[in-house]
Amino acid sequence: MSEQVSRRDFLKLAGLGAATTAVLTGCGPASRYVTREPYQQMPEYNLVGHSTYYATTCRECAAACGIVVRTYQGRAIKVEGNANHPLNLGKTCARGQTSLQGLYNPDRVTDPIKRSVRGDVASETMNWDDALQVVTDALKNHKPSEIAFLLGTSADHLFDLVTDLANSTGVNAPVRFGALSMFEARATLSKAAENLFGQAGLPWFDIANAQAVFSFGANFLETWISPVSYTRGFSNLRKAEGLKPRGQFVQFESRMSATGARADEWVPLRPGTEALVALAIGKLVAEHHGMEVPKIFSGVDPAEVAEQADIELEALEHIAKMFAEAKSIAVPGGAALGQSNGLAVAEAVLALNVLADNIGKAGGVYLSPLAPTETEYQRPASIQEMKALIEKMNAGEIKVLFVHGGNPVFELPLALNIRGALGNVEQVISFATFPDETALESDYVFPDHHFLEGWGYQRVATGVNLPVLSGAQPVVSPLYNTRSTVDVLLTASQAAFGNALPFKDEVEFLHSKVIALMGEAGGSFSATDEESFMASFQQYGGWWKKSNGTTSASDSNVLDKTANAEVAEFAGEGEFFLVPFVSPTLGEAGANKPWLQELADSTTTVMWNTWVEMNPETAHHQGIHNDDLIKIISEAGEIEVPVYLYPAIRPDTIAIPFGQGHIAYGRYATTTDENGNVLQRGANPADLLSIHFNEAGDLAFAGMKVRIEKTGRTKPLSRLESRIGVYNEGMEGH
Amino acid sequence: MTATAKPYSKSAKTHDAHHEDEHDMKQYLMYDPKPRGEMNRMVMESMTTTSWKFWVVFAILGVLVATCFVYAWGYLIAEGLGVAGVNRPSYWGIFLVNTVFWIGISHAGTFISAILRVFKAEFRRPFTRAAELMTTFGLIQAGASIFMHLGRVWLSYWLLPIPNQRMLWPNFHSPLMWDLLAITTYILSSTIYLFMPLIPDLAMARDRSTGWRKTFFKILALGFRGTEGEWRHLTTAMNIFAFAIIPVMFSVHTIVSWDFAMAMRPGWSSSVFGPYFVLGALHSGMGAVAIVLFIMRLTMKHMDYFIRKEHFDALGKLMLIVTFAYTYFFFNDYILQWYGGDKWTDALLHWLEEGPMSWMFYQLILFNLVIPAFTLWNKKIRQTPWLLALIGFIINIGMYWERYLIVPVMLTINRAPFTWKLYQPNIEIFLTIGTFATFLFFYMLASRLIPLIPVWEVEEGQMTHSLRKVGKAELPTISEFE
Amino acid sequence: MSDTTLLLAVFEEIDPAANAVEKLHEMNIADDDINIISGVPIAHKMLGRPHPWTNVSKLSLGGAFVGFCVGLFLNFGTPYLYADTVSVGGQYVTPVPPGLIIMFEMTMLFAMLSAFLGVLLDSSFPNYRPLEYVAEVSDGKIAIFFRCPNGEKQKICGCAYKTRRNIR
Amino acid sequence: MKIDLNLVGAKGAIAEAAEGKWGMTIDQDVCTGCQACVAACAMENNLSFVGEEDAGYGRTQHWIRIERFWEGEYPEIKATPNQPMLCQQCGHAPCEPVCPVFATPHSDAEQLNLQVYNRCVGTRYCANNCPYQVRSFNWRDYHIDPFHANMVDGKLVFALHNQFNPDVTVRRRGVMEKCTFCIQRIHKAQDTAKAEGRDVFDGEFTTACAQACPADAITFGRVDHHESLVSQLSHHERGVKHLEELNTLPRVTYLKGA
Repeated sequence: MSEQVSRRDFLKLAGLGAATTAVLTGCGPASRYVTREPYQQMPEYNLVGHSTYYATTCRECAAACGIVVRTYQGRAIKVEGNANHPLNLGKTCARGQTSLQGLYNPDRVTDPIKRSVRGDVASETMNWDDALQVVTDALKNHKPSEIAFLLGTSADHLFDLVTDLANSTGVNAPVRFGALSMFEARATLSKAAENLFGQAGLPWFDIANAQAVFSFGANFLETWISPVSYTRGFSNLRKAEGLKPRGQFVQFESRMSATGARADEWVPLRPGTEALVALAIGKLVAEHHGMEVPKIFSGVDPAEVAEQADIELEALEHIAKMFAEAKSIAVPGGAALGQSNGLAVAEAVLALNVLADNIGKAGGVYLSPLAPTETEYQRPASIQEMKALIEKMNAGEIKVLFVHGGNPVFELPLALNIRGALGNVEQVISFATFPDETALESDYVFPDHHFLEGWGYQRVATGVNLPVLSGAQPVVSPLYNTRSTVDVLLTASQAAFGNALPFKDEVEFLHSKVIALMGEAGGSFSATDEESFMASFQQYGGWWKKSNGTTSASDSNVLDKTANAEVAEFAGEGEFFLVPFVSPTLGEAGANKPWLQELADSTTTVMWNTWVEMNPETAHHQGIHNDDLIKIISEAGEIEVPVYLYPAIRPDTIAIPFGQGHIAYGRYATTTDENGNVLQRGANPADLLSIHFNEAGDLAFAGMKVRIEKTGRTKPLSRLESRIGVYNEGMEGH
Repeated sequence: MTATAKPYSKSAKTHDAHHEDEHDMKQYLMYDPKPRGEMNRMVMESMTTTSWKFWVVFAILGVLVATCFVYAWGYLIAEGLGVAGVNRPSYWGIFLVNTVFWIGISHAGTFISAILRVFKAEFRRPFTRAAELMTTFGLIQAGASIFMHLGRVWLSYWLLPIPNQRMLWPNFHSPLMWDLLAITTYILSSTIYLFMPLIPDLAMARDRSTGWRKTFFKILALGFRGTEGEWRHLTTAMNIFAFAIIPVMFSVHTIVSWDFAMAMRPGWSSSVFGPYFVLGALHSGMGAVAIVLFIMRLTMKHMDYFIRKEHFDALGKLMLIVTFAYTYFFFNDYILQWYGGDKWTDALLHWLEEGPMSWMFYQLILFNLVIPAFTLWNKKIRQTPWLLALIGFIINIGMYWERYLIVPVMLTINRAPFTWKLYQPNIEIFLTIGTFATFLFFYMLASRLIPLIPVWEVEEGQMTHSLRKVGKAELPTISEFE
Repeated sequence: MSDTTLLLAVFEEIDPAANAVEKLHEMNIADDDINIISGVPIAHKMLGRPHPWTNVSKLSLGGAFVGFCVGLFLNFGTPYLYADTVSVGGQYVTPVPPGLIIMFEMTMLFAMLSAFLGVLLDSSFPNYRPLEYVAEVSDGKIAIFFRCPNGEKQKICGCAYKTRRNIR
Repeated sequence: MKIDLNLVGAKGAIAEAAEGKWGMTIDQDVCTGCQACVAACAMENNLSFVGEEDAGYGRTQHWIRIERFWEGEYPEIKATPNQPMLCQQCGHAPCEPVCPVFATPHSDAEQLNLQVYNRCVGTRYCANNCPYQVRSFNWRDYHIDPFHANMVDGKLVFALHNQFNPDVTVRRRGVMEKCTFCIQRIHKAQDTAKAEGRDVFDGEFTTACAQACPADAITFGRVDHHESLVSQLSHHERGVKHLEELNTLPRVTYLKGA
């Protein structure tokens, strides 16, 4: 332990050097970019001109990929995948790569600040002693039941700390939320697994070893649950090796996602019919095998389903034949679950896997193993649970709200009006690293370190059939006057509640949690003393079991259940189904990383903005052209978005990516007019979402119908692609 | 001189009146001689008589030069090419359009003075200087446009054929390097070629002016007197230049075309580009000469004596010939691309004919081929100065469109259709206005500072003319002194 | 020089000037002592004068040769001035076809530059010292300067049509 | 100096050994278009982002871009396989001879197209002549735009500059740039191997894009070592060179089809 603390100290020293010498000089040659590090401030084992690599865990989403950060003279230079890490095997996604632009983002909150008027950008800087006093007072002067914590989906060690705090002092148990978990409908998936297999948790789909993948809306190559791991699985699915043929991939969805774009068969079914289609396929497969149609599939008529789903019966039969003849796996996810019958969809699709007899088998569905230190799968809150929290806030039952890791003001549907609910909370304290919308609505912002500056661990919820606890450590010393939220809470809670959490600091807390694994057998490394164990934990970037830790589910009765064979209900009036989806490049919180903004969207190649995808035929009938700004009106709200004529979307559907539409969150997430006023960049489809839930309590975000209005204005979208070369614009005769 | 020939020299006036049609005579400068002293006076007056209108135009141009040329260029250098409209794939934009355009304009001067000199075309005499001035000033604009185009213009000396600090020489594989050498050769030789025939006229002006003008002319005249030796050296050198500058002229525009034709691109990679560009240059250059002559005649004193219908007529004929030749090469280039059937060239033709810039393509055909071909055959039109200038103007618009189509519009189409983007000019518009303003500014300045009519050449021409009686008619004959 | 006088005769027309030159020849005044100044290039034959000598062509030819060598050096010499040659696009280090262009341009440039240099050298330009000259020549008149022994001045003047003044 | 007559010639170019040294294969069948390679390249090579307006106008500084087209009409529409397009490091690079100042010569040692930033004067001829259109030009001083800076004690502080890779030059306005096959990594690996008295072994290092690619679509290595993975993949029956008919001898092999 002392070893790590001392290293942290000299990292701090190095960081001081970085902060003081990073000031750039005026004009001159290119060498002006090189800032130098004084030799005497280098860590003792650093060699000038040589890079040092630190293993840690990416927190850009909750997947918990292991990364190795190359540092050079006290600066983080490059993120690489941790090749040892079983989840991502050395690979990273674009969001992980650009996490450095979060670390070095010019819009970070550099000091603790106090805001006299919520929502006002103006604030005054505080020192940490006063800040700690504020937190202490907040904990001390309120009843524990009036204190609530709203946490993000990452930083599991903080979640554990607050859970411990809740257990020992009686403050409300922490609520976790992230837009990704909303759009992934994790609660639905977990509930379906519980209903069918008797165990809650995220199933893991071993697509790599399957021969045919049938995905019902799961955007597993983009942001879905663990995209890097699933992309590797997809890659292995596609690679023909020896006797293994190239695997087939069928995607059912109403709007071609980046995942669907890679499918061999892309089936644009009418939204809301996913469950029926899955059941019909089940029935056809059973008939193909000449077996008795299981009860769960017996309630549907494939011909009727084909008509309801707006697809050809032959196509359905063809797909069923594919399913029957190969080692198949069916994956539910994404917009298919975010509908009124989302749970039915998930159950029907999982039942297909039971029919394919692949549960717990290679190329099939596993129940994800519990991560080390975990006793049950702790899923993020569903929107129904968030609504309950907001109602508590509105009722004045919550006097102090601590917010960390998420940006609920931006991410939650506007219809939930969390901004108004915050108004009913006496004191809102944010630990945000960036000045996001939630921090703007807080009385205090006590900035946490960026994750590359802080300690921690992250549990791998799914993505690999091993239990993995991914370790995090600082790769650079903190750049600014920030402080770890764990340390803040430890100090304040000790002042407020005595020795409720008896830890000296964050590192000691981590130690207490991680060291429990030392005795476990089959670990990725072993050590005889605690210090070596902790050192290895940091060095390897975590601890995991070496052998398969999946639990085999019981699937005996699944096929005998009765399925809810109905089309989903859609809320609101209008001619278009609305499909909101998470931007594959930005994710939920990437909008403030300029390079993520400049990455071309995988399907539309749009950069830096929000668009609405519309079928060109529909648009032609409505007299709508590319870049026309249209108003989308739902029963909950309206937004204005420029049009992208997208050839691969149903004519009765429009789709909008989530990720833009910030009014705060830094200069790259917003725009400015010529007078320097901050304006919204793009639009936020969460503003359109009305509050309807599926049976699992997840928001039916894809269960809405909307109408559109032309505004007569245009907003040119920045695309990487050529409209001339890709869509033959201006060359109609060609 | 034959016995039947009557010399048309100064004394001719005193001869018994010929019963020639006076009106017809007025068409021909050579048959309407004035004493040299009178011509000198007229030329000097045209140079020194300046109306307030001139100064108004001059001041406006000066403001344009200061803002659209000097300031805009400074801004471009300070900010980088981002303020221009260039992008991927149109890495080259209007700056190179302007370069090609101005080099094209510059060709007329050389063509008129060198080729017509070699072939002893008499009508050239009064306007060779005006055309040569266009060459020099046009080349200045062309050179400036190249430098505007460079990403790091402050390092442009790295292009010179001298080694850098690390003894690295430039790359002579590069068409741009050939271009640099060719344009350098051309700009130096055409400036000297402008200057050498100017020396006797400068000496004339020196003898007829006072004050700062006298000093100015004295310095520029280099001490020329007109001795037999001086004339001999001068005319020898001028003959050498006349012959040498013709291949240089052809090489320059051919090499300019090779900047494009050497590239591995659809539309550009064409073996006919060399002559096509040369003819295009002459096409726009002739048009520009017509405009300049019209303006000179309109605005400058006594110019209606020197520049007459015969000159417009002859120029019109030349323009007609060039039109046909240009049409031939245009069609040649087009059908080659059209027939080839290459995927990318096909796409390019579709882009030109149906894309957003297709109006330019059709205007090109109308302005460069149709209008001149259907008007210039008419003698009345040719002899009407403002009409000829108008046709010259239309041709120049058409030729500008041609270069615009070749550079940024053709650059849109390449072998990577994912990158096709349309080019939209930005600061280039101002800088284009700036180059035109600078050209006119220089020209107006020159019209006040140097004799725009080569008086000695006109006199030489008049001396060589005579009328020869054939039957009842008297026909003009021409002989050269040499 | 003191025993000679410089005389000037100015003529409006070529024919009288030619006659005057003929008369001077008859008076044994050598061509070298006659200097004719005119406003247009009058061919030597018209006045019965010997062919004037000029170096311009020769200099130009020499310049052309120098230019050719410069072109040769630029294309075929400079790439070998480094220890390692710089290769581009798989082309020869010293390719012939582009070399022809370089050599052509350099030849023409140097030929023309030296022709101009020849004019300057042969005519001693620029030269701002006062020399025998009358401004009328640029009005188209023909001036004949000639040098004669002091004693024959009167005789010549008597023969000449007109005498304006002598210089010096 | 002795003039090697083999270097003087009037006939066509000398064919470089068709294989080259370093090469890459990209399996288009598994590329998901996730943009991780683009982001990794940007982070490794100090690429500048250009902002919304310039990006839409065709001024992005991507050294690698992922191209996709469409086939068919709805509902039988398919996105074509993603085609990551980057500098092909041609053996006969059309970009090389046209540069008047030797700013983009061919490396005989590594058989790569070099881009010498500090020699470049910005004629942009190379970019015009690149059939793959993979060169990007620094239209502005994007990196030192004051928009990215914060005013600290009266000085502009660019926090993002802390992330610059010290092994790669930061380019300023007026300079052409392009993919270098991460030549800084090549040199580092070679230096390490040389210090240890051995050869660089296959897979010892790779380019930033290949390293990040979650689908493992990109493979990099020595194409002239026949036992190397990239060499074997590039001789795969699915291997296709882009615009091969131009005789540019590209070093990137695309694995097409399935």
